[in-house]
Amino acid sequence: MRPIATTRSAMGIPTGRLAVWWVLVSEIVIFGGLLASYVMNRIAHAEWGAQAAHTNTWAGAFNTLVLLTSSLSAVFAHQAAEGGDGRRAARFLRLTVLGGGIFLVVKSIEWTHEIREGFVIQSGGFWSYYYTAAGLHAFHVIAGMCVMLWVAASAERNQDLHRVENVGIYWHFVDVVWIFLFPLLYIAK
Amino acid sequence: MTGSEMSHTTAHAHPEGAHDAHHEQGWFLKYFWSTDHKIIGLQYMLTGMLMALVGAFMAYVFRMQLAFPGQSVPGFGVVTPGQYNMLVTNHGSIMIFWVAMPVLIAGFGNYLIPLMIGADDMVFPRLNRLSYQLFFLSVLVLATSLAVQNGGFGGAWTAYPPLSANKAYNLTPLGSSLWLVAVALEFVAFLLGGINFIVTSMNSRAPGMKAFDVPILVWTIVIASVMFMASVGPLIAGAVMLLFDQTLGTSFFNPTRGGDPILWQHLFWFFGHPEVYVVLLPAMGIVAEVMTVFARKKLFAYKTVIYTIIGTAMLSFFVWAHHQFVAGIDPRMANIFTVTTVLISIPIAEMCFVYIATLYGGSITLSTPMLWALGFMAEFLVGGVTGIYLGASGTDIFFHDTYFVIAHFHYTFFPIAIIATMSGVTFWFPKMFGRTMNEFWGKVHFWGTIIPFNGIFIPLFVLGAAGEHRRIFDYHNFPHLDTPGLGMLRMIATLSLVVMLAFQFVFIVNFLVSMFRGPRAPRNPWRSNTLEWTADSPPPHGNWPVLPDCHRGPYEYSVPGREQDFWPQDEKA
Amino acid sequence: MSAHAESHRHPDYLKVYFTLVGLLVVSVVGPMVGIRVVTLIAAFGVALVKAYMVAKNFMHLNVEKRWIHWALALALVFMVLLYAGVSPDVGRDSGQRWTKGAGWHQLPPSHEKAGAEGTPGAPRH
Amino acid sequence: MLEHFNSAASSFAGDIDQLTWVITFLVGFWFIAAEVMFFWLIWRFRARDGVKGQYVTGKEKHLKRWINIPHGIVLVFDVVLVVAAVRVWVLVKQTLPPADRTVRIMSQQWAWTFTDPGPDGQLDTADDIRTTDELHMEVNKTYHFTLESRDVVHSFFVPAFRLKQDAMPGRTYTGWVRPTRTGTYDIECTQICGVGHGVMGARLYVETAAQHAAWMKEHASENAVAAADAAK
Repeated sequence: MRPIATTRSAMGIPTGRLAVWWVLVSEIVIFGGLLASYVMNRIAHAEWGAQAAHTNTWAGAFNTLVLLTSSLSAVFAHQAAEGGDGRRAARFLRLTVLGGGIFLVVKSIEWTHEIREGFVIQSGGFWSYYYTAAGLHAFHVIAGMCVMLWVAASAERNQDLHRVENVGIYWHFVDVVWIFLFPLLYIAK
Repeated sequence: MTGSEMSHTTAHAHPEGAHDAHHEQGWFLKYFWSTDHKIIGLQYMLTGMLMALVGAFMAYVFRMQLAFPGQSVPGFGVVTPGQYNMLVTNHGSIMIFWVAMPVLIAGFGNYLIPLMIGADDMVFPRLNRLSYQLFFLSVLVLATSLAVQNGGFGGAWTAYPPLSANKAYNLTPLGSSLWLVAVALEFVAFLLGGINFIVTSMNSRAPGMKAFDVPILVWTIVIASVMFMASVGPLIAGAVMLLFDQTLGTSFFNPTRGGDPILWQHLFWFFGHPEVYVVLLPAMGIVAEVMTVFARKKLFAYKTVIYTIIGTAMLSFFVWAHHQFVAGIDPRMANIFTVTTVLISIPIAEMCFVYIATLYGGSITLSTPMLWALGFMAEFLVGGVTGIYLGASGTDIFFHDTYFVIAHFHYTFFPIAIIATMSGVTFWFPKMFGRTMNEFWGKVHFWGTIIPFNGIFIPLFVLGAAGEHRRIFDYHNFPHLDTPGLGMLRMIATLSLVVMLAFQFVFIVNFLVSMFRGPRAPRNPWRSNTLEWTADSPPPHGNWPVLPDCHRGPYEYSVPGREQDFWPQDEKA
Repeated sequence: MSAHAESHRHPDYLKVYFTLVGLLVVSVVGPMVGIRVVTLIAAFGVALVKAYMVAKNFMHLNVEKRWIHWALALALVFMVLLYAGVSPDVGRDSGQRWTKGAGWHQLPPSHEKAGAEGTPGAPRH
Repeated sequence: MLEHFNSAASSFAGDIDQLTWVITFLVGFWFIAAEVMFFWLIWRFRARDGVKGQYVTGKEKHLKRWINIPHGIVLVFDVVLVVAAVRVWVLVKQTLPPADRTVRIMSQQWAWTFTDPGPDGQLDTADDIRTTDELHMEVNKTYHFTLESRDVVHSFFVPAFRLKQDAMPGRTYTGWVRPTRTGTYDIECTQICGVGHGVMGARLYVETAAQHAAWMKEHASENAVAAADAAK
């Protein structure tokens, strides 16, 4: 169903996985640019610490736990796909999507509280970065969930099982970004 | 899955009739919904060339305004200051983002990479189609941005905040946001395309094609894509931040509320400088292909060229702040960036020397593509050496943001986006359309472009040295610049531009007539080595009935002891 | 289709996971001590360790081709470079022959007037 | 080159002009050498009947020399260039000789406001002289200037001084200049700043001590009248 070009592997890495690594290179510099800007601003603005104190560390920590857990189920999906068990892989992928869903729900509750307290994106430098960075991350979570549902649908029919690993790598990256966002936005006060 | 992909797989089993099945699909599906890399490449190329006409028209309007200030410009009318700013802004954005990028990287890259490495298509054909569709969408958004209320964005292609961020300052609330969205969409399109180029070139090379058997053009497009990918990220983040500043009222770049406008400048130029090399490298690649063919010469020191390309690519990430020497950055940083900027002359000079050395011992035919390639070298050298005045911090104090800068970067960008592109178009035209372009009119077009080109930009060097600053719609307010002598120079530049634009119609007519009426082209009209010339002209869907193998490097011309002076890569030893 | 010579080398994912959760607890509890150095190490040092563990075990970088590491590392190096080049201007209040004005250290939100000078939407005179 | 169009009216203008010449000689040498070599090769190795191209890989020592030696020389030229450029940069942008007077330059869409300290030489006193789009300086006095912007990025460019500095909103920049030649010169805003960018010019008057004193006296009386009005 696809060109011969796609099946070649001159570099010794399957085409899909190679592409995911390059996607991650581009993602590193997108998040890198945003976070580098945030960090240099944060260091220069001692007064942002008082603003950061209004964030909910427990919600952030819980979300970290949720994402770590969803990453775990993503590797289980990969393991199942490697064993050729597409149905099992699809189940684990959907579990991962569920994790992403919980993450987003917690995030929206958290944001609702903050907005009610008057901390909106216009409320100053810290909040601008807070909502933008977390929002960009959440956008990646949503994108990952959509792709994962699509991959799960084909994995269930035991098709394109290699995609399970590829989407997993992307998901772990989203997890890693959150691992850095959590201390940057919630802990450093 | 589209029909094209279905028919395509069967094409491999290779009954001849399989290709015919492909032609039965509708005209729309074939040309607008195709996943074939050749169609997508041509889509990119033709869209880019049409945008070049738009950008050229804008240049015509504002040059006319400069030569004859306040008078009605034929075909446009009287230019207001706001329109003038809009025109220069969009001329710059269009020529870089919607002409140089799509034609050089996406156009030639899509068309040639699979053919040059002996593959039947890109590795992700549907991603490729999505890339073009996003690009096309960005064109539509850009066009919309010019048509909305209060007019298009006029804050220069660099879009420095607070001017770009605050509608109270730029007076174009819709235009500036739409412009930014268009640029961001274009970035995403090229990220998708870039991933495709990189992975295809890495993984899908013909059996036997080692890394150092890959044509220089493929190398340059891949390295350019990697550079684009590695540099554009911070600007994508910056574009989101600027968009929020514009529309939501955040304070990323707002100096009155804890932001810093200089952050945008850094994010922009961290991308903006590598971007110069992103478009330069594919141009150098095209020139390498054309020069070796028409000099019947092996490329002088192939590996050195690769290393200088990589060296240039790496170094170009270390020089960005030379665009900001006088922008309010810490003056101590300027010294570091002066050193790195001057250092970049090392790989670039080496690259130019190697290209010139390639001519040594050749048997040079001055066909139209070769004239363009040699024209590129001759003119690009001017752009290269004048860059030193700007990279050296001491003289940049004077030259920054004068017409000297404009002349300098047009001596680099024009050779890149027009001269090298023309070299490529005339060279690969027989492959793309199966017909040959007219040589005589090709040469008329060459001389009719290259002579007025110098007529436009040499006066601008002089104007820059006189202290004429950029983006001014009328110099009446500056007595030292409002002299008859400088006015005459402006007029010479404008008239040269009009002459040059007139000669482009020669190309358009030659292109269209040759496309439908030109003499049929054989498979390998230039007796070239690289794999694309072993496919039919134009190549069918799937490119080859049986994909070729590779047995040697791409530049084995005039090998002693062989009757023919070329040695195709797929020919068995 | 993915060629998996490494499939027999799956690490014990549960062990990795519980280590990660343990580290998460450290990074939440550490800052509660209130010592600046401890906070920084607990927050960012631990984040580095966590990211390393995820990349190594979950993304399987430990068995991936060497040059993939270099490509990812290069992207990170460019970000360090960006930081190094930009922070002397953005990350400081003043430098050689320049200082930032009062707007740089903005007031908390409650002190801000709506439509203050310079905010979008402010009427221009 | 620059002195042909704009008189060198500041103490460092000569240094920048000189640096321009140095660069012109250094890069001009390479430019001419490369172009001559290039066109000579095209002519020398034009296609002729019965003459095949040569097979040269670029690894031959005697040919590689032609690349490597020039390349080494480029490196030497680069060092000269960096040293010369940084020397001028340090002089103009990094040193700060003691000032005789300090003026304040405020930019906004689309005008320049200059504040001269007046007879007492102190800024922010009652005798400050504020002028719009008109800067008066006394020749052979070292001036410090502070540069600010009210709204967007502007750029303060005096071609005759060879001096340019962007005015960033939210920042105050301090620079120096020592006018050395009397006359009237252009001040340009070189950073696009909106619709009125093209009209954002100002005039610079470099005056002798006597002229400058007369100008100051005239404005000091204006100030006195204004102060008296305010008192009423």
